[in-house]
Amino acid sequence: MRDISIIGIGQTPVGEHWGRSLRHLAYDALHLAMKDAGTERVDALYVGNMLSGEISGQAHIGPLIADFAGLRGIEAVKIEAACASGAAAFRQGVIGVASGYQDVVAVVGVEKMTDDVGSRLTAGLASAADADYETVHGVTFVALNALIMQRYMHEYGLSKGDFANFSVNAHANGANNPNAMFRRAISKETFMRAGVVANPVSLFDASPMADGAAAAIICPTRLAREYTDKAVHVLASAIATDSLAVHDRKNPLWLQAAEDSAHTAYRQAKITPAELDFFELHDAFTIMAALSLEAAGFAKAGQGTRLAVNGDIALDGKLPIATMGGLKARGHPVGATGMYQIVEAALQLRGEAGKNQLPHARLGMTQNIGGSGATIGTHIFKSSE
Amino acid sequence: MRDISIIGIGQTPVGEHWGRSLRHLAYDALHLAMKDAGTERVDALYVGNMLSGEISGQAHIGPLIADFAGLRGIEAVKIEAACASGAAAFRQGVIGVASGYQDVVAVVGVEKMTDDVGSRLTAGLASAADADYETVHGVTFVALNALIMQRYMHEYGLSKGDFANFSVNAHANGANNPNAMFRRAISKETFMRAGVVANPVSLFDASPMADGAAAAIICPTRLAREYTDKAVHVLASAIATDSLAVHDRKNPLWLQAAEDSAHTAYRQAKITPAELDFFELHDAFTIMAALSLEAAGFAKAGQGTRLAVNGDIALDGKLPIATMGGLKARGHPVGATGMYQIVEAALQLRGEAGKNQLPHARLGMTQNIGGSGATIGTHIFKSSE
Amino acid sequence: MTVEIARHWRLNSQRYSLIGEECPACHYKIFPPRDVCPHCAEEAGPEFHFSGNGTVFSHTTVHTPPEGFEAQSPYTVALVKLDEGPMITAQLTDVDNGAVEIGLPVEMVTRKLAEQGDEGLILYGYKFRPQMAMA
Amino acid sequence: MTVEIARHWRLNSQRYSLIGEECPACHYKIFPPRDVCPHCAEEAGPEFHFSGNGTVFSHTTVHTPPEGFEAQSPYTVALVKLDEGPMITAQLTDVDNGAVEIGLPVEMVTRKLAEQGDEGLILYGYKFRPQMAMA
Ligand SMILES: [Zn+2]
Ligand SMILES: [Zn+2]
Repeated sequence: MRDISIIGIGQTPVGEHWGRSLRHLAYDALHLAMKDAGTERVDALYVGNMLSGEISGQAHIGPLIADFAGLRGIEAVKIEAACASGAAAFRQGVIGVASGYQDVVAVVGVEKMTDDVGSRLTAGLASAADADYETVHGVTFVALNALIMQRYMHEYGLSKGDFANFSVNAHANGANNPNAMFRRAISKETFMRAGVVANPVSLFDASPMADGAAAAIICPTRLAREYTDKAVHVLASAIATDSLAVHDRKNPLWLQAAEDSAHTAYRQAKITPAELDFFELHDAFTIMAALSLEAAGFAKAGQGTRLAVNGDIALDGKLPIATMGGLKARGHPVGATGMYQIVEAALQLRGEAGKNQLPHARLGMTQNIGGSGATIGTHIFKSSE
Repeated sequence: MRDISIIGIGQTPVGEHWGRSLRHLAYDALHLAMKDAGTERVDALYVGNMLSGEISGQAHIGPLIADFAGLRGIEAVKIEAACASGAAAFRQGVIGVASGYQDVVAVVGVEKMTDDVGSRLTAGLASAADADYETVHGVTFVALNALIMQRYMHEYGLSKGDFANFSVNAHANGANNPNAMFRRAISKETFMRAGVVANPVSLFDASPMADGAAAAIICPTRLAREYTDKAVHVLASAIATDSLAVHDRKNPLWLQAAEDSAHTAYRQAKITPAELDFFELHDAFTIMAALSLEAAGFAKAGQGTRLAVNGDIALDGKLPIATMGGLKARGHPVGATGMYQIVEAALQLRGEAGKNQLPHARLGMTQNIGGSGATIGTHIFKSSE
Repeated sequence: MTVEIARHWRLNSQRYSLIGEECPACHYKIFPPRDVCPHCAEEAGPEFHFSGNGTVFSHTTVHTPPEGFEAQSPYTVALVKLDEGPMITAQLTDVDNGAVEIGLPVEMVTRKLAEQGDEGLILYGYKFRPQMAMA
Repeated sequence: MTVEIARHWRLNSQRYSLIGEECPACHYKIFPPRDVCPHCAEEAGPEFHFSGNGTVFSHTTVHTPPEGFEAQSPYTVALVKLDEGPMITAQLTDVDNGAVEIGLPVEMVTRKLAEQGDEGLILYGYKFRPQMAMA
């Protein structure tokens, strides 16, 4: 199997881009990534996206985006895995280069959320869950996370405040990210005062949905030097799944697909979790941050929030997370989120994370969760030095 | 790059499966394919599907189908490329095995069409075209093909009857396929009398939409012998794209992505078109059959219908097409169609095509078209002997 | 119209009376019905009728409903652990949203689930209410 | 409601007056506007206003319309080759469906395109009609 490196990255600010359609946003990110890599051609394009059909009435966006980006004719396809579409598309890009069929590959995650009304968007997001046995009962994406969080707090005797630092940390980091949707730090008091969305999930437990696109160009490591001297190496790429419905899981409070994909990734990268310098996890909700930390091996079951409470997750902590704001502050453009995580990890490993630059960033991990945990993609990256 | 073979195939009859949902249909095909391969485990699942979100309110069907088929936890993802989703999913499966990340891979194409009303289905299908510049003008999937056919007939001085044999041949072959939707031969007179759907497209120019699922299990050729003595070898796998909108094409009467993917495939397989024993092409409309034959190198521009008129496309002709009924008679379950073509090619190469068995079937090609030609996937297969 | 209803019609037996399966191999009780037992991956077995009794494993209240559920909002949804084993997702009914607690014994009833689409399709199916104290 | 309209509002200048671009490198006239010239892959250039005149490259009549177009059915759609070069897809109007022929000179007019969704959103934009014989 060929070693693979990231040679270019690009992203649009996350937010409400009223004047830019899906194809424009994807182009913006791709254009920046290709310029960053110094290439005008790629062999293939993988597009991560969840809702283009439901929200914009537009399927078949592989060729649409390829053509719009000046790449008419190349192999191009859409990958969908709900909120994990970004990581799933990157994974296919990695496989494509590893196979030898493709050398230089572009991956873009894009989501255009503001093209439809709220209740239809809520219904679209809920289509990540089981339509016949979850969605039909009026369960929303928020509600599924609330059901998990409610039981988790009950089981482990936790209170609202135990989750505060996930949110406070994300907003502190987002304040310094020019591409973040929310760029203002919040206090623990603000977190505690926030209105309830679906008990026990309050406004500051949940991440905001918005438009966005992020892209990366990858190629075999032995070719990377021709393009850049700041290549980021892909040490591991893994996806695992679980039952779609939360009620079907062996243990609804454990992200089995996170454990499985993380352990596969550790094995591929030949590292232990303790060696990681930072972890871009999927804090769509604070409960997901806690469960990710546990499943990836950083805390025992029920103890994920302790890393937040004791400050381990801060930029100067033992395991910084959400270093550019995470889903909570950078924003969560569903099918693009996984690619934002990867672009942000690359920024840290290239030493280009600005005010949020970690002093020691050599090994970083990203983890992207689809739905409430049915698809989870984990990638590990290493800096050039 | 590793050589790859098909070790198992399965399909459900194409039709209106009122009692079976999307997950059931996918299971039916997968179950048959895994039994045929004699395996209970696979490393990954690729699902080709276009409209699950729009029609059934169900995104995220990779893990849903994996779990429902008894494969909970494996890597599983959905691939979407409109009507070419089947070939696109197979292509990702081939890349997955070629990469070395995966050994035994399942690919299933599935579409559940009868879960929504007609006008919404028509709108869903139209989402394969450009939403902002085609669909918004009331253009349907049928209309796009009609626009191409109208100009084609004008340009090359053809009449309705020149296309008849595509339909007559498909229905004759479908009559002997137990999985075909239409199992009755038609005469040229029936074709000529059929009502117009969108001029010049009449009822027998167009293929019927319905529910269906077809699956294949693939693995490295060197492992294939452990599973079966009737492996079918994948000699070539290629996808190319074109502009999404027909009006943006350099020549709206030429399938550039068919030419590009076919030529890449010939190069990979190291064969010339003349060596092919049969060609499972994408006769969603008779005009698409003509354009495919031209772009794949079997006829000059404007002369594709001659192969139909002179009988070359019949089972005993020089280049049999639609040997099990094609999209016209077997039916066109959009995202599943590409996998039906591949399963049918495998049946011919295994000598299991029943009454439609070609006496000499050693090399076969499949070609799957997304939308009106924006994504086209071409695969070439070889029998074991 | 008939066409759209098929998607729901096919689930009527499950939705109206909690009919699942019992795995012939491992005797795990399965709901919703599947073709393959999620426990032991054997082909799933004969019908099994659930009692409809269970307890609340978790719950929350939805204030921002998806399309089709606007009329009922706010409503409480729960993960209900059925007495026979499996867990299912459903709405709670005949109970004050604030009075629901983890561990609450509940029983199945049939209610209107949603009104969907321009055609005004109305869906019925299982919800759960607090178990009546039997005399 | 405002939200849904954004998808169409952003296309107003193209839909109401056929505003595209001219590529600064190869001078190809581009419609609809793009970020990159489809001809030479250079970044696309300044605005270009099309005359709205063209000829019918191909046409067909839709009898089975998608959601939102039921009221207009049957209607004729065409590929129109604009005088300045590019081809576009549009409906024909003010003409008998049966009277349309390839090569017919047409000119752009603004008409209602569709009524969409429960909110009754009405879309306007370009259609084409036979060119009036000028005196
Ligand atoms: Zn069992
Ligand atoms: Zn140009």
